[in-house]
Amino acid sequence: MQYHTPSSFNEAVAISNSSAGLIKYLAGGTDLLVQLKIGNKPPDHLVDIKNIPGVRDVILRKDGGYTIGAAVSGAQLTGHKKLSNEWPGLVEGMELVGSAQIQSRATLVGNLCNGSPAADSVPGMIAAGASVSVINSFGVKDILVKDIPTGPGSTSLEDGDLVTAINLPKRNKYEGDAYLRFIPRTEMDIAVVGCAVNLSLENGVIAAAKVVLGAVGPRMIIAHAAADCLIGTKLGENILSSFSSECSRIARPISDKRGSEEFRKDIIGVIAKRAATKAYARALGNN
Amino acid sequence: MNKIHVKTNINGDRVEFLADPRETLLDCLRDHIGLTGSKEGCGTGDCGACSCIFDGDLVSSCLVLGVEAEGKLIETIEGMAGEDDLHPLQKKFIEMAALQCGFCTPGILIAAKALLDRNNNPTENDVRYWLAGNLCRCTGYDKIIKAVMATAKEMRETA
Amino acid sequence: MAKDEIAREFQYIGTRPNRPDGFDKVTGRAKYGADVSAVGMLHAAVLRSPYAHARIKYINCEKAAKLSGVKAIVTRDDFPIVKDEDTLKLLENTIAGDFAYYDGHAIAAVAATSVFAAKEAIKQIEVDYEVLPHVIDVDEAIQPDAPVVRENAGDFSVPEGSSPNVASYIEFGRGDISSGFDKADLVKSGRFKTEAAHQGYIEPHACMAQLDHNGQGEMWVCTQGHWYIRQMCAAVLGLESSKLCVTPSEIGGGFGGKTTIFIEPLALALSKKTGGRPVKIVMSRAEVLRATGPTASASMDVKIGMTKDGYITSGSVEFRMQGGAFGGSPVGEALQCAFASYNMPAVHHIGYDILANRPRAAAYRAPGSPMAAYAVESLIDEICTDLNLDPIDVRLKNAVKEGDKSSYGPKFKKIGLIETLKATKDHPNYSLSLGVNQGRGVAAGYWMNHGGETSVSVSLAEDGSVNVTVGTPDIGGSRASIALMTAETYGIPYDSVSVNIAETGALGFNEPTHGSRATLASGKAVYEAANQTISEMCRRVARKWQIDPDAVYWEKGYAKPAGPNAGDFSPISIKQIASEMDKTGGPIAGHHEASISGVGHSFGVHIADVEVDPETGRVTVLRYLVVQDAGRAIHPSYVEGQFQGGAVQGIGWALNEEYVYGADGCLQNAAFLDYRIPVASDLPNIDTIIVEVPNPDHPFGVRGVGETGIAPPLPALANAVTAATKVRLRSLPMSPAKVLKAIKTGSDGC
Amino acid sequence: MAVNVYLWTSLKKFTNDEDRLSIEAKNIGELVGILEKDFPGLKPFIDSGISFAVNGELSNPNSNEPLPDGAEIYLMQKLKGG
Repeated sequence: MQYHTPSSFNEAVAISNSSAGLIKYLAGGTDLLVQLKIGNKPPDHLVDIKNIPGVRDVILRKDGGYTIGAAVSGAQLTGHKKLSNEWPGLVEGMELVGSAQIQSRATLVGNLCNGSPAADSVPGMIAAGASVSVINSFGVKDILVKDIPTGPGSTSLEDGDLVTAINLPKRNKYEGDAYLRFIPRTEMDIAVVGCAVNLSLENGVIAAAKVVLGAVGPRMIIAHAAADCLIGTKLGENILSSFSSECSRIARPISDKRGSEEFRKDIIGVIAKRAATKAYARALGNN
Repeated sequence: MNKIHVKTNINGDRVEFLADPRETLLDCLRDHIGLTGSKEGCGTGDCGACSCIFDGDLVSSCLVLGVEAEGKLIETIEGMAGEDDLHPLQKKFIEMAALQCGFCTPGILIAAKALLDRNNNPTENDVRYWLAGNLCRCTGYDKIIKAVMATAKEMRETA
Repeated sequence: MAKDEIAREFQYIGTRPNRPDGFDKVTGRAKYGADVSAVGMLHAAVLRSPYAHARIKYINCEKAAKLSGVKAIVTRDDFPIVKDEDTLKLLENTIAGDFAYYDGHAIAAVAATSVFAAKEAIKQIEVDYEVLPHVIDVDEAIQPDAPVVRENAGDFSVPEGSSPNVASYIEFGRGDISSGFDKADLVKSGRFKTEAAHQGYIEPHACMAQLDHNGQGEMWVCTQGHWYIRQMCAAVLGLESSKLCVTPSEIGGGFGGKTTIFIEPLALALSKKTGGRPVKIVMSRAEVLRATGPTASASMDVKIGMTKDGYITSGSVEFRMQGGAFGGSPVGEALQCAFASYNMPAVHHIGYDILANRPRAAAYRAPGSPMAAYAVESLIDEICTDLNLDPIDVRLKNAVKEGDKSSYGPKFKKIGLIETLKATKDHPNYSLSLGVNQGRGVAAGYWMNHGGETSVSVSLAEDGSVNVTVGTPDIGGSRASIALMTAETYGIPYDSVSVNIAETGALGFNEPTHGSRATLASGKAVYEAANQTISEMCRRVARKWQIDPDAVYWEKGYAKPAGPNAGDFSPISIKQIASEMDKTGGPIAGHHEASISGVGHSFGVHIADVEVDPETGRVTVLRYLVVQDAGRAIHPSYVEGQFQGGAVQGIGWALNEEYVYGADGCLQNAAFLDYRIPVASDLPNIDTIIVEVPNPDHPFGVRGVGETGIAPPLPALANAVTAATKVRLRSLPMSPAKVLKAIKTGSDGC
Repeated sequence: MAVNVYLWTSLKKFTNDEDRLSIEAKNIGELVGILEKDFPGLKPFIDSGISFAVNGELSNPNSNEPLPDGAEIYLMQKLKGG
């Protein structure tokens, strides 16, 4: 394994182009190093992008949205007061990844590129309508986060693609998001199910809703039909109940060591209901 | 595998070592520098026994590569005590019997110090969640949490 | 002597001084198993079976041997042929012979110049496996069509016609159980199941070993008992014990799991093959979970009869426990603990030790007792609920006391169950009101404790300070408790005592720090050894004063004349005696060797308050109280620590810890990520009450305290969850999925 | 000097269905010898490691401590601790 520390994205892409064998980019490393530890074959070339200027910056763009550098850690996001106020659901999704130790290193981009259907930060990014900036030898491109995961451990990114940043749209008044997951302990587990909800209100009525379910399918599920249950409502008890059932119906979980299909289908509805309630309260409060 | 010459700073000392790029920072601390106070309980970031401060951030040193240490400031358990005296957390852990086997203790002390450096007035819940990444199998955490809370109080009072 | 000592006021015992090894352990200086290296040291890795059960047709190491840096490879062929059955089981578990019996079973080991080279080499070893049918579940293992784990594995105790997977059988009891059940107003029965749980020590097994061609060797190892390691390594390698010097490192937790061998003989065999180079083996966490011993899984039938005013009339149990591929589940211990808290006119026990394709069970804190407590205390709780009786009152009515025959036969001496129950009832936690979805559970637990083979020495330094040398590794503060007892015996300051844990050559055989024995047994032996030196000091002073040795007595660090008749002499301090010892007869030292008896049984009672999320089945522990009889708390902080640690291990076992096997018989959760031991944020404070009913057979009244605390949490939490949800789960762990299903369907989880 | 020896139930098949024996023995060592001689079926159990509880106190099989008259002796499986 050869270790590289490029000082620009172009240099990183050039290294990747000129090197033979398996190439991996290193930001937080909290998934990659675990893979190495459990005996997976190390990459031939490891390209550490943390020396590239700007990769650890959170930038408030002129259009009111955010650009979050590829190596921005979870702890940095949590520490960013304005971002946390505007996108609490997205931030709390990232914050749920691992321990305080992991938070110092783990990144949104890493969590996304790892391709796990149970990744805690990804439902929130999809619900937010986030995109990623990608650079490769052909140039730069923008891809919606929702289009990145393709299945367990796989993404639509191609060899040589390097994600440089996450882009969040502008946050408006009376919008709010939330992410909740279910784990057996209080910390340190992988989500058994997870759900992000992002709502826009008009006069207290839900005008737009995005609902993304995690860990209940081979990739994140965008639950359009469940979101439709919420639109035009103020989230009463009956609405939540039908929303909850709809989420359970949409979920396509498998049974594995972390939970059975039956259990996941049961509790995704519960978690979704609670996430919607939280997102709604936040949207109301965001005036 | 070609080794890489890494120049870094550990507990205030300039340190150089040759690292196989596959080696973790934990491997390098223990095997190349001889600092065995950081422990490997899992190697996968689940137990916190290898906790170190890496450029001001609390990390699991098993999830950092040794070669990433180039030019960084690293603090380990071996650097926690002052020249004349233990750190207040170290003293309080001994006084309040917050360790049994002692294997998780270095990691917990480093993590607790990182917390108190940020927040000198944490709630018990803050401490319990901050230390959730540090497994202890002996104590049931009770005395650890109490020792951290007592140290925070004492440090606030003497500050 | 003993009883007078118990009655007296103590100067040091019962205080909470800083532990002697505290400084080393908070500064990172303490050396654990993986913390040493040696010049020329090689690193080893172990190849493990990827199958739950397979015939090993051949192993080809040629490719691996040719790799750069590889210095030695060992397989079973490198070990001697062993006849003795127990030794053979140890060896088979250390390294597979013709069969791999479980996922993770060691097949070969490689020593190389780096960890990377060793790991690469084990990938290059070619093994031809013929995969065989496997069995994992304890009840399935005794079905008529179950795969046979090992042929002819049953011992002489197994009744004819039993399943070939029954390794041993035991039955005992007394009284007429059926007429006992006839006298009951309510008889209930139920089947309860528990999953295997791992000790979960944070320090993986590690050792560094060196062995030359003459069979002379040494080893540094994290273990609870280095004489056990020496004995077992010598047996499986055909070495002479005394030629192997085993030094214990500091130990990062054991809980019973570090009382046997795993990697140690491999390191020695590899070293021998390299001409005696030191070889270090450090297990990964995955190896620890796959290949070291968890405790048994259990399936248990219980039947109990009670009168409507709360007296138990009869009880019977049949326990089936799976202890891995070589047997050795703690079913006998479980049976002894099952009804030990109760004075019952009729009781009957049956136990089966059952084989399955799982790692060989090792001891885990009060082996067997937690499962037994889960089954019996859960059923008692059900009966209390049905009869509308207070669970502590019922236990008080039936509690054993001094002179009662235990459920397994022998009479109890002075014990403290009644005092423990009363203290529990008086604690405010028992009467706090609970909210919606909340429930309270109470349960008792027992461990008989163990004394065991013990050898210690004590020596006086020239300045009057004292060195104590013991053979029980300090796993949770025993240096402090032993120093306190030594200080008390001499009447010298705690800080003047140093406690050293010696290697195997320095003392006679010592059993490990197990069975709750370190403070109890080493303490008792140190008391004896210290008194030898006190007698010697009195003799020397008597000679100086030219009076009879009997006319000199020892008090608080001084030799004094026994009374006016002895003469008018100024007391002489230990310091002065020590400073003159070179002129009065040479070194002053004492030693004591014994199989320690008089262990004093320890009972505990716990109260758990929980809240259950009715929509997800998640259980949150709101409050937790441990009450236990310590006999005498030498260092109360570390006694509390034992109570709290045991309770939290029990909480983990009850709620989320379990071995998850795939259909292929392979362990799926071999990491702390998915083998879910409790984290700090899962728990409330663990409140404790130390009850002190001194053990009359210990000079300071000590009872072992380490183990009992893990037994009550399983039933206490089960009873609390039932109180919160009104449904009874009969299988552990009470993971959210199981609890939710029980709430929704009334299923008992079995 | 008769002592009362209590056996666990599954040993009864080797002792003519008796789970309580009255035996003349001065110490445990002698008792073991008598048990092995009179009831050969017990030998493998004794050889595999067994404890003797004498009036509630564990004793080892080779002990030559004198047994009190009428002592209550339970044969017990050898225990392991954690």
